[in-house]
Amino acid sequence: MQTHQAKRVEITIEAIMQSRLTEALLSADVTGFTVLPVLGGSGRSGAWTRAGEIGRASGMVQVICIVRPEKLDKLLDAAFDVVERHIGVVTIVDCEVLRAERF
Amino acid sequence: MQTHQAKRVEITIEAIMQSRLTEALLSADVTGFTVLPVLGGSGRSGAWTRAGEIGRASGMVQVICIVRPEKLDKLLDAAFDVVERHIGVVTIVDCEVLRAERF
Amino acid sequence: MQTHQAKRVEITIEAIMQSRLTEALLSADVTGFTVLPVLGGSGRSGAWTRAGEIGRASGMVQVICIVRPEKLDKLLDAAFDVVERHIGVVTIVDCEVLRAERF
Amino acid sequence: MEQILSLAATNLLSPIILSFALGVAASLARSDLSVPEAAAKALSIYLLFAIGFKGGVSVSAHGIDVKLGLTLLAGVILSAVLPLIAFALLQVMTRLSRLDAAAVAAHYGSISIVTFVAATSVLESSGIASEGYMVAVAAAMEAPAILSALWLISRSGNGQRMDSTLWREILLNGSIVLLVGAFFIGWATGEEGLEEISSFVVAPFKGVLCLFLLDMGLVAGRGLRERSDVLRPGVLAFGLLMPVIGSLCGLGAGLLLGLSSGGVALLMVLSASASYIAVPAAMRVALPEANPAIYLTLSLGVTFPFNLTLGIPLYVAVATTMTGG
Amino acid sequence: MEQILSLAATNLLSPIILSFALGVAASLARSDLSVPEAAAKALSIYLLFAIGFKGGVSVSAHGIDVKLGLTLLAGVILSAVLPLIAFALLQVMTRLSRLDAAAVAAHYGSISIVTFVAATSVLESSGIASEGYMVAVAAAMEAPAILSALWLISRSGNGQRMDSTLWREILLNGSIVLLVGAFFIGWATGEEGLEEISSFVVAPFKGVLCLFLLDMGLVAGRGLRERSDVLRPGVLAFGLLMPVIGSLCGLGAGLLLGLSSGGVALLMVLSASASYIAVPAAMRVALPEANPAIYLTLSLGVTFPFNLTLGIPLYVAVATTMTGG
Amino acid sequence: MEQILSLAATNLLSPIILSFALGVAASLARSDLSVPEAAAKALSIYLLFAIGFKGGVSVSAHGIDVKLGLTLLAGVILSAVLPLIAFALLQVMTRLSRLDAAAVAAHYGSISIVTFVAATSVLESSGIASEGYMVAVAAAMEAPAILSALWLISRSGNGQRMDSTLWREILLNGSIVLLVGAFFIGWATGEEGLEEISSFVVAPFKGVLCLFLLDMGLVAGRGLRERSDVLRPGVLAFGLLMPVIGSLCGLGAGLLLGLSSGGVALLMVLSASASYIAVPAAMRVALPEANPAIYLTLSLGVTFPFNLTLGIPLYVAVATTMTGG
Ligand SMILES: Nc1ncnc2c1ncn2[C@@H]1O[C@H](COP(=O)(O)O)[C@@H](O)[C@H]1O
Ligand SMILES: Nc1ncnc2c1ncn2[C@@H]1O[C@H](COP(=O)(O)O)[C@@H](O)[C@H]1O
Ligand SMILES: Nc1ncnc2c1ncn2[C@@H]1O[C@H](COP(=O)(O)O)[C@@H](O)[C@H]1O
Ligand code: NA
Ligand code: NA
Ligand code: NA
Repeated sequence: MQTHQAKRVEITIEAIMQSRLTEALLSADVTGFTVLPVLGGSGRSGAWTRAGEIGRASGMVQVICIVRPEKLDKLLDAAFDVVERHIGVVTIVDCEVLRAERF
Repeated sequence: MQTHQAKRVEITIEAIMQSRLTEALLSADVTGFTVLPVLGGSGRSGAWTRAGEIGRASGMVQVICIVRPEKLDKLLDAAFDVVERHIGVVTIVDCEVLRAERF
Repeated sequence: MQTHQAKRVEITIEAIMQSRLTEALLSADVTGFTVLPVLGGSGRSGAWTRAGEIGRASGMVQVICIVRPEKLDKLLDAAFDVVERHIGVVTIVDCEVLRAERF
Repeated sequence: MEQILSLAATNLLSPIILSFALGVAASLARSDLSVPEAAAKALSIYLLFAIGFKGGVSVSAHGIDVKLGLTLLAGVILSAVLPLIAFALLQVMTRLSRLDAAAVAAHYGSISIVTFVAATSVLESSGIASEGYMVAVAAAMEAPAILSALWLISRSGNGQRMDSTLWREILLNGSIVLLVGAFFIGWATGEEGLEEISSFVVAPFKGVLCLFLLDMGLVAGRGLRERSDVLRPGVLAFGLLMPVIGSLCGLGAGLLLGLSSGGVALLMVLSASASYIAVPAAMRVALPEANPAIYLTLSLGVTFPFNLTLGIPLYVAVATTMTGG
Repeated sequence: MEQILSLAATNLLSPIILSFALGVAASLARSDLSVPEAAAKALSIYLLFAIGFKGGVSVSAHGIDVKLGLTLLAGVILSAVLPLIAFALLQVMTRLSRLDAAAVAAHYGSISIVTFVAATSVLESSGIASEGYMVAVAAAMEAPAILSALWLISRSGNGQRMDSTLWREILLNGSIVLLVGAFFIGWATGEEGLEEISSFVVAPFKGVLCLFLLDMGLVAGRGLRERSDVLRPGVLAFGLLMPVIGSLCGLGAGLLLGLSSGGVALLMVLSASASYIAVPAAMRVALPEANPAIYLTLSLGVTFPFNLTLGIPLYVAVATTMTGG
Repeated sequence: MEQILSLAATNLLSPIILSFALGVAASLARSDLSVPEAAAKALSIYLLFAIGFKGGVSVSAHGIDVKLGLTLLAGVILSAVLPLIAFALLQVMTRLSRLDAAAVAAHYGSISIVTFVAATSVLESSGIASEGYMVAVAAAMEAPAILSALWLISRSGNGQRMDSTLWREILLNGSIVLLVGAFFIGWATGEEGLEEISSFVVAPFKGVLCLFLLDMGLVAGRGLRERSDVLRPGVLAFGLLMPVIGSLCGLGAGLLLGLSSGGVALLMVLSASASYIAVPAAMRVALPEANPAIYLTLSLGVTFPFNLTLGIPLYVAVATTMTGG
């Protein structure tokens, strides 16, 4: 089956920042993304779990964007603006996709 | 630690199609997969979130299959049959696995 | 944007083993990880879904660790100790990260 | 007329309708108010169980009516025929493609159980009795419309996938099984069973309905905010006209069957209401190319609120007038 | 005998049992009906809180019985000894490996709190009183069986991991803590506290139990559908025989202790019931090589339905007969 | 004094407080007891809806008080001014950075709706009436404190991001919209509406509150277990002193306004309580560099339990004494 090169960017970020991140993505012409729930985690700012929270302040989500390689830099710039002052992690992986016309 | 080459295929698809996809996978001899919940997303058919849905029609899930490289083509053929007419995204990443006898 | 090489390790494991896994990770100096919920799956020990369970015995989670390449072996040794006798899958992917000072 | 207006006014000022309005308003104002998915599903399980159970108890109290079978049959026929009317109307009133029109038509043949529940609670407040087996009729009306719509499409040469898995999914979908199952439990345990659990299925019912409608309002409002561009004038007009036409078909059938005034009102409500759970799911599988924004916005954003606010009091008033109740 | 049959018939036709049956039937028919995980957990939190609280209130009303300590001790002993009997029986009746047999045995020494809850509701309907502290006995019987099973395995040279973390997890598992905590809250606040919250913990109790058993039925049915191949004749027979043997042990202990007829019945129910939450979790950690399909299917798919439908009325009838109640 | 002690004792032994204590104890003992996120959110939706609705019904019964507007204004002023006092106090009592101090200060100007709910239930048990519109005052006091805190920070030259999105999120956050919406629904439907749904919003209210406080206890206990290192003596002392100071400001305002004794008590409670939902969320966006461990532990782990156990009876006693009620 024919596949195409792409980049898979996964951004783990506070739920409260999600809408700001996706707006930044849209303004960088990244219109496709998928959001996964996160149950808990640990990092420099300590450990947390969804069961230990009241309200939405500290829960996190994972935003996944698959983009053509040439769009990557613009995406990272946009994402960095949002995560810069906040906790969160950004990883980039090389991947292949089916149906490349969608990206 | 000894690791082995494998392919990690992630298929984002409508929840209502999940059982059809996993049946297609089984018929392609792919017996191992993991299903993750999806909170929301955006694509050519617009944006959606789980909080904005009634019923199960438009929610999505992410199905992850780790397979030996030689099984990849058969898997993609099977998956493509199901996603073809539906919305959804398929990515393939090279990975290494522990305990290769399991795949 | 400047990125750095890292390894992305994803461990799918029974929920009941999660705290044992993260403790093993901590003891291997891996202090950063993210836990995703898992809806269901299939493997050598059969298929299961979260909707078909009572209690917490057989649900699974996915633990994601991003580490510098030089820390990988220690991480895998620690993780292997925990998953050895249990069901579960470990994959390793090459990735790039922003803000490498965090890892 | 006066009766209609007063019923409509009482209806509009009930906590139930106002909760729905609150949800719509909150969504339109882009508040982040939301009911967790699991909680919304739990509320719907409660409502289905309670309404089915009470229907069954009522049948056990009044005995089976000879009309039960005929009414079920009438429901199936209504569900199968209404999509044909809807399809024809859509062809005339809108520029939707045949595919989209067929998908929309399927929704209007099928039913909305929450509209039905809201109507029973209006009947109850007004002290109007109805046949307990109407919940079984509601269940019977869910699926036939889907078949009609797929037939419409296959006629025009479009392919679609209707496999046995999909049939099982439609006929044994959770809502139908729960509704019918609870109906039989109520029937089997009767008044005695009701006494055991009435402080669960009767007392808090309306309050639970309020919270459920709050959630429905949030979802409907969100749909209107994000997808209202699909509501071209013709499409919008269809969403308001079709329930009225449906209700008239229900009225005819109900009068022919000689149902009680409450029963006629409920058959009107069922015919007037449009599905937004079972049918959309079936359409995603069988007609994935049809645009969900159209059928969801019409059914949930236009017809549901119309029925809830104006439709139900109208149908009840007409039914009581025509049956001389 | 007549009494048993009539009690069994009433029991079988209660909304509670029929809800369980509906769940099983829906699962076997492969309906997609399901109760969200969060909702099922919320229901179980409600049931544990309510049953613990009411037990505590009853103790506060009747004062502490001198038998409380002895009954707790008896519960612990029963929980520790029943796995030995179960293990011996499994060796004789089935071809399970020692590991699987020990894992199954642990389940039958421990208890099912929902079976207990269902039994209290049968006692209540029949107007049979019982000691309020039986909920504390239920909590005490959860863990000892696990120790016995691990001892059985260690004797046969098999390694297993029993660390202090696991001990804490077992002894402080959420169900035990909530049950015992609510018991003390009920004890401390007494009748006055009950009055404050009785329209929450008493009135809707049976209805909530219906929905919870609907979910249990769905899960049990699913297990039966997918894993019934593990139910070889010998294994199946064990799942039906062991609760009866357990109940007889409970009967003996209850009579020796001089409990009320309700108390004897509940001790029989506890001894007869098998765990499907706490023990499976412990087994996954301590004996990961044991096959969960066997112990889950037996406990949830065979013994639980048996106790719920036939066992409870049988135990209640025997207990009232033997205590002359 | 005696009255305070007796009220405190009754309060401490109510199922509500004991449920909170159970949650804290379970967390500290590292039990895995937990309430699913969706269930906790559903419980809070219920509580907000019920308390708002009942407030509205009470306003519809007693007519609008001329004091409504003034009390709302007083609430806004209190919310805006209390952070300044808190900030000054933190500068004196602790070594927190200006950023952390401002973030903490914002929490103490804003309010905790659960503390308010618990206080209304104490008033009710004691038969003390209060103004129904106090729920509207509660809603009005949520946001102004955030503005004050951001002003404090901007003065010290620190940048922060306060965009229009954040304003909408704060002013239209789900809790405020639901509380105010339910208030208007109650107002519009009045006693009649209350009758329709009172077995939902009134009868089980205290029981639901028990389960909600169980969850709050679990979360608070977990915070204390994991983050108590931030509670240096000065910080801890602030968490106990500030609510008392806040309550005195509320007392002054309430007496000036001439509120009923219940109204004064509730204004004291609102002023004394600290936010742990709306304000933390706003702080994460606007002041991400401030340490959440400090403000969450203080607000949820120190001030909330203090108000729940000792604060409320104290404020009620003082309010009744001072108003001669
Ligand atoms: N090395 C890592 N691997 C995976 N997830 C991480 C890692 N570091 C941080 N995270 C996630 O990012 C969140 C915030 O991290 P931090 O900003 O380091 O406190 C954590 O709670 C984790 O969910
Ligand atoms: N570029 C992308 N990256 C990640 N997820 C995507 C992307 N495009 C689409 N998706 C996911 O697939 C769903 C359907 O996409 P579409 O078929 O383009 O409407 C979206 O709601 C997203 O969850
Ligand atoms: N090849 C695979 N790809 C993805 N997930 C897998 C695979 N094999 C197993 N899993 C996951 O690991 C769980 C246990 O697998 P197993 O130990 O093979 O029974 C399954 O339920 C899946 O969630
Ligand atoms: Na219809
Ligand atoms: Na037992
Ligand atoms: Na305050």
